[in-house]
Amino acid sequence: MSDAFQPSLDFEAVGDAVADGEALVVDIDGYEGPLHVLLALARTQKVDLLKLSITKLAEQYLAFVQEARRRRFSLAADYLVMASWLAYLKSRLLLPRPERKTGDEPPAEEMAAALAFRLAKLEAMRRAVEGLTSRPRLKRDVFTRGDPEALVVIPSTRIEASLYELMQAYVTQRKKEGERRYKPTVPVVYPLDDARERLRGMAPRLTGWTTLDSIAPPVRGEQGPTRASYLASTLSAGLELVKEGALEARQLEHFHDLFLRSRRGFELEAEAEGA
Amino acid sequence: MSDGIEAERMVEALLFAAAGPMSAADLASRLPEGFDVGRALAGLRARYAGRGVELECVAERWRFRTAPDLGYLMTEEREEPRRLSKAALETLAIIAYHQPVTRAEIEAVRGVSLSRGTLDVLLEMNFVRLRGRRRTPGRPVTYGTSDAFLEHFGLASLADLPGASEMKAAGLLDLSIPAGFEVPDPSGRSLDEDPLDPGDEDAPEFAMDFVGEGDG
Amino acid sequence: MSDGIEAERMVEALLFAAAGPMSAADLASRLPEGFDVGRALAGLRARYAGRGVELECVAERWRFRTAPDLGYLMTEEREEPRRLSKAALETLAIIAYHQPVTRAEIEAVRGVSLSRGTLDVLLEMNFVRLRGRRRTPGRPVTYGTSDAFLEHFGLASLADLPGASEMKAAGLLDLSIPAGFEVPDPSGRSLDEDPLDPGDEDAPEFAMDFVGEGDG
Repeated sequence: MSDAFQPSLDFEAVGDAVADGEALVVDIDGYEGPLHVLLALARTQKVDLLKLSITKLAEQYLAFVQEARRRRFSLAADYLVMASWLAYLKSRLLLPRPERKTGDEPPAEEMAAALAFRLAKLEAMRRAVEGLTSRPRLKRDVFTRGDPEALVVIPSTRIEASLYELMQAYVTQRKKEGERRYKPTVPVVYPLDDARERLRGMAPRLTGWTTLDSIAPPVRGEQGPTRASYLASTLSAGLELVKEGALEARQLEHFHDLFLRSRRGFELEAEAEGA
Repeated sequence: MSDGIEAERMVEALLFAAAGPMSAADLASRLPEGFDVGRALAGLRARYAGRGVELECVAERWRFRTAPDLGYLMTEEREEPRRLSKAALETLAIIAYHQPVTRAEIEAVRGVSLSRGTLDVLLEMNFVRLRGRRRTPGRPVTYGTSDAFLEHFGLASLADLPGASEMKAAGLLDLSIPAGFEVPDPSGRSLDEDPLDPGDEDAPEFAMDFVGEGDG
Repeated sequence: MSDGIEAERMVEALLFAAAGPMSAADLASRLPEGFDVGRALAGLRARYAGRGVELECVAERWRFRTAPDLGYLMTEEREEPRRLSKAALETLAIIAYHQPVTRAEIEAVRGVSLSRGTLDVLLEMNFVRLRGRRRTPGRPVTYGTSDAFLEHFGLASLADLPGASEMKAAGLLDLSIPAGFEVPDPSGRSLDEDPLDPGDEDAPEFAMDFVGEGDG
């Protein structure tokens, strides 16, 4: 650390200020510290910071401090330290070149260059801040997926059930329901009484073996009894008449046609034979 | 850049950053005026079709979703999913197709009384909700499905529930089905339904309905 | 479908679904063997360029994010970022460009001592982390930036800090010149840095460094 520039002096001064309980952050009209003030002043020279006229800068700074003191009661110590150091540097810069060596002190030009470099560094960081803050920032300018799935791809509340399973569940039940509730429309039957009546009337005419199919009445229209019903009732009535002795029935083989004929016919036949 | 492309970009960004699915109206309200949300959605859907991420519409709201066939890549975080019991699935199916439907009607279709917990599970999972009250003696509560149900099954609306023809196509229905078999259209609101009474959702007698002794 | 397209689809799905950025290695470990993650990422980046959602590399990991020019639409998602004071921003910049850097070095660049709270805020926001200790008398703690910093500002790596290369070329990041000024080297790990001692992060004397009376 350069004895001449002694930047640590600033910090010691600040440290003293803290110890004395004085305001820590010196923020005069928006400046955070003497270096920031110097940077702002240097910019007014509108040259590369490394080609800065430190003499001019020193004058600008001293004027600034004077103005600040005029308007305020006090300036933080480091502003004043900087002011005195700049006054000293300026005087050295203005002295004729072959100056006497003062201990380890570097030449004034070197000290000036060091200051310019410090300002350039701070300026670089200010540009860095601008560079960073002008970038699109997360959750302000750019946004990541609002509803990421990775950790919630399938949360524990997730139910495994597919639409197919749902359809299946529905159909199974509806089928069951259909079976359960199936009420066949009561078929219109050929009443047994009607069959008996009809057969009794027909019996005398059944002189030869006649098939049940041809005896049963034919199906009439959709609404009436089914063929099966006609057959069943006619058979049933026929069997009754057989029991009464009015008809006789025969079937040559299982599942073959059933034949009926009038018993009277047989009797008549027999009588005729006997006569 | 054309307005169409720009609208697509905006909708894409909004859907991507959104915390949940967004309806076309939600999107329109966030877009500057004069952009056609519907066209942008259609454009995006086409653009993402077949990609690793797809645009899907569920319950009339839109979201990006990883392609279903890539789900296995995300398996590391997958927790064992719960399976619905047969009774729950069947009850859910009846509610879905017959909504609004009362408890008694569900039982009539199933032929058994609802066991304790079946409806609770469905309500808790937020697949089923109370819809209203039937305008019949006793004003029984009617049940229907929720948006979460649609979202889970990937349906845009109730009208998208597979009907009899899809069931036949899936081999679920065959010729043995009685002639009168009809799959109701659940998307229309029933005329004989009243809205829920205030407090219905947490009324004690309602809770009793699920947890009471009488529950078979 | 070709392997290239399929790899893109898979990487796309994983990055869309992920809650945070994923490194190429993370991605590769999730993909079936034999897929080229690097090519898939390059392909996706090109495919999404100029769209409403773009692929970007932050902190050497990959993520999708909305296009910066559409930020104005994200009124609902936007989180008003914690406002950093000018001092905090400058401190952050110094740490970012000079890391690893000690507190004294930060103060030397700014010409003022760090006011209480400046570093705390950056640490609390997880932009700044403790990196190690300088191998100099007193073994001061050194600071650096975290991945969260890179993610927040959308930087792929420290080498992408705006203007860093020019500043470095101009010697502005090299605090060792001239002799009178302490200048740390920003790039990479400093040779004279020790790793933090175990427990340094919560050691009481360290905490004192931030919250103690001596904080200037």
